[in-house]
Amino acid sequence: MPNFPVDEPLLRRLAELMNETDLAELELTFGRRSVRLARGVRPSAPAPLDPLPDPDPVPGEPAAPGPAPSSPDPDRPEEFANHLGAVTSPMVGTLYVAAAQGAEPFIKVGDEVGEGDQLFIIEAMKTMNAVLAHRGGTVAQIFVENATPVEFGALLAIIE
Amino acid sequence: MPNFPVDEPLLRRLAELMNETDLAELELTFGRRSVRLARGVRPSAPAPLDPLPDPDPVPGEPAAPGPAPSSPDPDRPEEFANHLGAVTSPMVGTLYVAAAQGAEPFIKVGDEVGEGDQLFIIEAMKTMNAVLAHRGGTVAQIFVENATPVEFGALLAIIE
Amino acid sequence: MFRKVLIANRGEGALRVLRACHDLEIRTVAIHSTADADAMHVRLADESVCIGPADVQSSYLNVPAIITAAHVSGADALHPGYGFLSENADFAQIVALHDITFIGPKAEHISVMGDKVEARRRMRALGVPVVPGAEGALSSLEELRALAGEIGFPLIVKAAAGGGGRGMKVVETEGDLEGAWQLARAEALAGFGDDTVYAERYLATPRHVEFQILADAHGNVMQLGERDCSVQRRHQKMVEEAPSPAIDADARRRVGDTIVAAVRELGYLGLGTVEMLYDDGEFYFIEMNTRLQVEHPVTEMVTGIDLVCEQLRVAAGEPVSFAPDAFAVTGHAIECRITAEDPETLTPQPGRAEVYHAPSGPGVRVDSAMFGGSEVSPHYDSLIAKLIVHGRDRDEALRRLRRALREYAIDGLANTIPLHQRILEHPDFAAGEYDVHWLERELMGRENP
Amino acid sequence: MFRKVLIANRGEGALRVLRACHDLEIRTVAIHSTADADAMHVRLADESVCIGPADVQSSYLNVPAIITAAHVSGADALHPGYGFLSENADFAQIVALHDITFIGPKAEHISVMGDKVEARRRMRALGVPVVPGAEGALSSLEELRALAGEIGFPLIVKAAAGGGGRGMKVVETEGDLEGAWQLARAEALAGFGDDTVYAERYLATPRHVEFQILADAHGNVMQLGERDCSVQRRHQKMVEEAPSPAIDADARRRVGDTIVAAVRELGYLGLGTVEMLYDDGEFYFIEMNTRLQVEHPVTEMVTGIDLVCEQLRVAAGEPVSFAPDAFAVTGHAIECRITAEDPETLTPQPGRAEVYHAPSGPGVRVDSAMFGGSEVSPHYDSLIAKLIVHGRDRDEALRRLRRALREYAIDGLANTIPLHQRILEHPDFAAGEYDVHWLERELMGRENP
Repeated sequence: MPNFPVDEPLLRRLAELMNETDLAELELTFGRRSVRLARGVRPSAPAPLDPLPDPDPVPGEPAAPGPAPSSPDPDRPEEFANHLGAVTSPMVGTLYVAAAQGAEPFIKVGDEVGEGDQLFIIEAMKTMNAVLAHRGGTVAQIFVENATPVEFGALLAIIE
Repeated sequence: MPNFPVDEPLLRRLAELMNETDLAELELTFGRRSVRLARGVRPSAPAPLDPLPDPDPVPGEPAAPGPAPSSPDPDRPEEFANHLGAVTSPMVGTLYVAAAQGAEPFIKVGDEVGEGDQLFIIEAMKTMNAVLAHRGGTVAQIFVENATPVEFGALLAIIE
Repeated sequence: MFRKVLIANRGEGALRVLRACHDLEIRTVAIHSTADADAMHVRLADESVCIGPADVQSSYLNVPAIITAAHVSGADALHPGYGFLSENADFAQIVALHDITFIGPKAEHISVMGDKVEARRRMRALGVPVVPGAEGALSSLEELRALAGEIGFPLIVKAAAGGGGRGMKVVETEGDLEGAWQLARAEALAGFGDDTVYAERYLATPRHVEFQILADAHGNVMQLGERDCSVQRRHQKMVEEAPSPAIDADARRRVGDTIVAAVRELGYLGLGTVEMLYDDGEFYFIEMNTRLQVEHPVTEMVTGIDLVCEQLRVAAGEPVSFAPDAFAVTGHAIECRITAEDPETLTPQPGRAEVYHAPSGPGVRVDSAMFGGSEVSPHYDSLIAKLIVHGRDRDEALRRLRRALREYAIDGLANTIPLHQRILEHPDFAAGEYDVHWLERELMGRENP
Repeated sequence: MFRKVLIANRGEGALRVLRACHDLEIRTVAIHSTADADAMHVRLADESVCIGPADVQSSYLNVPAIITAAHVSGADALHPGYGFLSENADFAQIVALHDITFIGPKAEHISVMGDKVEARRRMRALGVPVVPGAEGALSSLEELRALAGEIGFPLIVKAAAGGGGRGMKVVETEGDLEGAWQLARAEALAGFGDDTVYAERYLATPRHVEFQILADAHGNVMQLGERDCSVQRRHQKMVEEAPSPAIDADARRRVGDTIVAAVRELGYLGLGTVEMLYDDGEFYFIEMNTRLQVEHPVTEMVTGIDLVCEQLRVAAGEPVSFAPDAFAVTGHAIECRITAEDPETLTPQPGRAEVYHAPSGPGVRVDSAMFGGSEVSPHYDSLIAKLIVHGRDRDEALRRLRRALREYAIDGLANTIPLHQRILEHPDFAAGEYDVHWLERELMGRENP
């Protein structure tokens, strides 16, 4: 599997270690992998805890020292997988964006949706399964097209 | 995907070492692995460099926690391998501590030696090879016994 | 031949099927749970589909998800591997209903052989010797008492739907009958949702000897020799070998012919294994497994036949790739199942293999999905690898196996290699003198079940 | 049999010998440089001795250190593996002088066969056909001209002490003779410290076919079939197979009998390989290698004989473990040498294998010292693994090999698997139609040497 193996617990552990030991920077390289973490340096001892470095850095790139990306790249849906507003597929199947061929899609980008609103249909074993919004908000991104297969856990949309 | 093989105890040890010695940055490279640590710089005088802890920890064993070994364990001669005063075997062979059976050993712990003084004999292929002191100082430790085999690179003694 | 096979399994079993498919230039689809996203079977397949979360009910046993994965990937056949859904007749039927070829026997044979009482009845009717006992399920304690009068003690009460030792009770005397009856039924109900039990004569020191069956749709029905799987703990096989050190050419041919005749009469198709107990010169049918067997490699090593490729050929309607009378058993093969378990207590110990180096060299084969840095997950079974050796004779195989066990480097993961080494070093094993209770009696410090 | 063998080698070659020793319950001593302290051959040996720093002159070619290591460890025999000191007659003699058995042929045979001119003379005298050419070293350009008048063009000028393609010049016309003479001698001097050259007829599209010899001290002298090693680049073998797809049973027996008679007459002991060119139905002796050959596993796969175990038996004065007339070649085997080299340019690319998963399954063997996280060091050769497959016929072997190459997972290390895949997919290779120039001509975009 070619994706970047981001180990969030590890990053958290390293960040904690840096706080405990009062390190400002930490950089590790193992062959082609590397990770670099930096904390804001405090001039003296007990300081309030800094925000953790980006706990889920951009896949495909070494962990960025800066803040978490606030404007994610729409071509890289995997960046959103742990986003609070991520809608993921509850099953493997064929996804439909509308109730019938030619009908209006349930949602489009910019729509306001309420918790429990229908977003998609997934067909599996000849049964049609509704995918509902797990929270209300604005549809920020849709990552799937009509009548295409989706895996379990696939990212379908973002509700912000 | 194998995890990033982070040796947390080692990082803690290095961080502690940096704090104790008030280092601002520390960078180590072992082949394709490297680690770099930086601390927020404090307004204090630079301290002398301690000898590094074992810079090439045994793979498969976690690095020992705790501070850098300032009083090395005599049962772990490998801890001294990179000590500046380490006398290592230049060849595989049988080591003798004296010029002849029953004679006085060339050195014993506490002796003062000068650079070029004879410390041991190593027999290989029926030839007798002298092991000489690479620097002057006090014999702090002797790790080998008479008439025993030694490998290339084996730690024989420490001159401090 | 098939164009694309979905492999409804994981781990080394999935890899085994994948290898056969790729040997025959068939494309493969792996399915996996979220926990197996980085597993070797996923990496090596042509395509993969994530079908559910880590727990097996939601993924590897999730029939709708598996069928849907086959559909969305366009697979024209499905191989169930072993374990999971491989002996589920309903699943085989559902697969077929979706116009996907189920690579395995006909659903009716999975169904018949899945019912241990019915299997015994059918095989007996077909002339295969069975352990003296109840012809069918026992409906009352009185029936059990009557049977005990016929066949005597010791006898064993077993769950009809059972397997793996659960729901089995040995009864030594008349006085223990009632307790055993109640306990066996309760365990059967708890374990399999069905309290049907039957009973038969209990053989004290039998060997487990099983025959590999292969039948195609062109009239070829054959047995490819036997495997001796008597080294067991709690009915879990630990070491298997072929040929059995205990039976001779005459006994082998005699029972083999009987089995082939029965399987032919049954109209069986594909791979199957007829498990027998061998005691005091006699064979007794126990059950028939209607799938590829975990220990199939020992048969492959002594015959040179790739059983999974043959299984694919048969399922595609082709004849087997060799003349049934041209195959020969050459040399001797032994397999050790190495698991991530404490070698003393056999409790599973999931974890990560920091360093992993499998043995190799002449006559050594390792079937495994492990690699350095990979994990044995607590969600699934604890098999690390099957280590199989082949030698010109049993002595050469034993030497190679001892060497290979010693050569296995697995750092960071408790495993059963030390137990296998104790088995291999034991003079009884070296002499080939062991029965199904031997391991527990001699090495595990545990009384007979 | 020996009590303890020192293995004077590293990497997969050392592992191969270690496996044979452990199969025969002989203790092993590994030697290693400081760069190899964590290598698998060190880990798996019973004992190990660090003999020097990384560079080979100070470690694996350091004769005093190796002899001393054998002494301090109490080894009673020494196996040189292949490469390093395995064909050094002086080393063999020094080992013997220290009362340690050198596991290899007599020093006199290493010496004779190490001199290519003398080897050719001896074999010709023993009735083995050689390529028409100079009977001995050429002392002047005039001698070369006279020889050219006899054998015609094209001809090839070669270093007597040579090997691996260095010091070899093909001459197409009279006018190129003088330039080739000078260049060949200069390269011979630079490469081997000896400017002695000889010349012979140049065969344009020969195959490299070599015969495996095994002789014991009990009068058994045999050849265990041939290997076709024609897929070469710059005289480095890339793929080897047994049997050769180009020769028939009659040709095989005829030349085999001639070779056995010659080797018997020579009084040769142990393993050896007689390398021949095969062109237009005729065999011509090239050289004899007086050691275990890198590609020996293909012979092991088709004969079921462990060649290294036999080598140990012979060196210990025992007879071979099988009746010379009872062995048979069964099926077909092919080996790919996978190296850490750029698959286009074949320049070495040392590095670390972050993930390493070798193929397995029926008929697949991998000889390698690699594991996940281990390194290919710039100090030593770039061999990652030898992948060997066996099938019931050449087609089955080819399918398994294609599958196994695809299944190999090596992350972080450039390697030659893509080149091997191109070889395997080429219709000429599939048809068995290739000669020693085929690889460079068809796949490497390079003219003949």
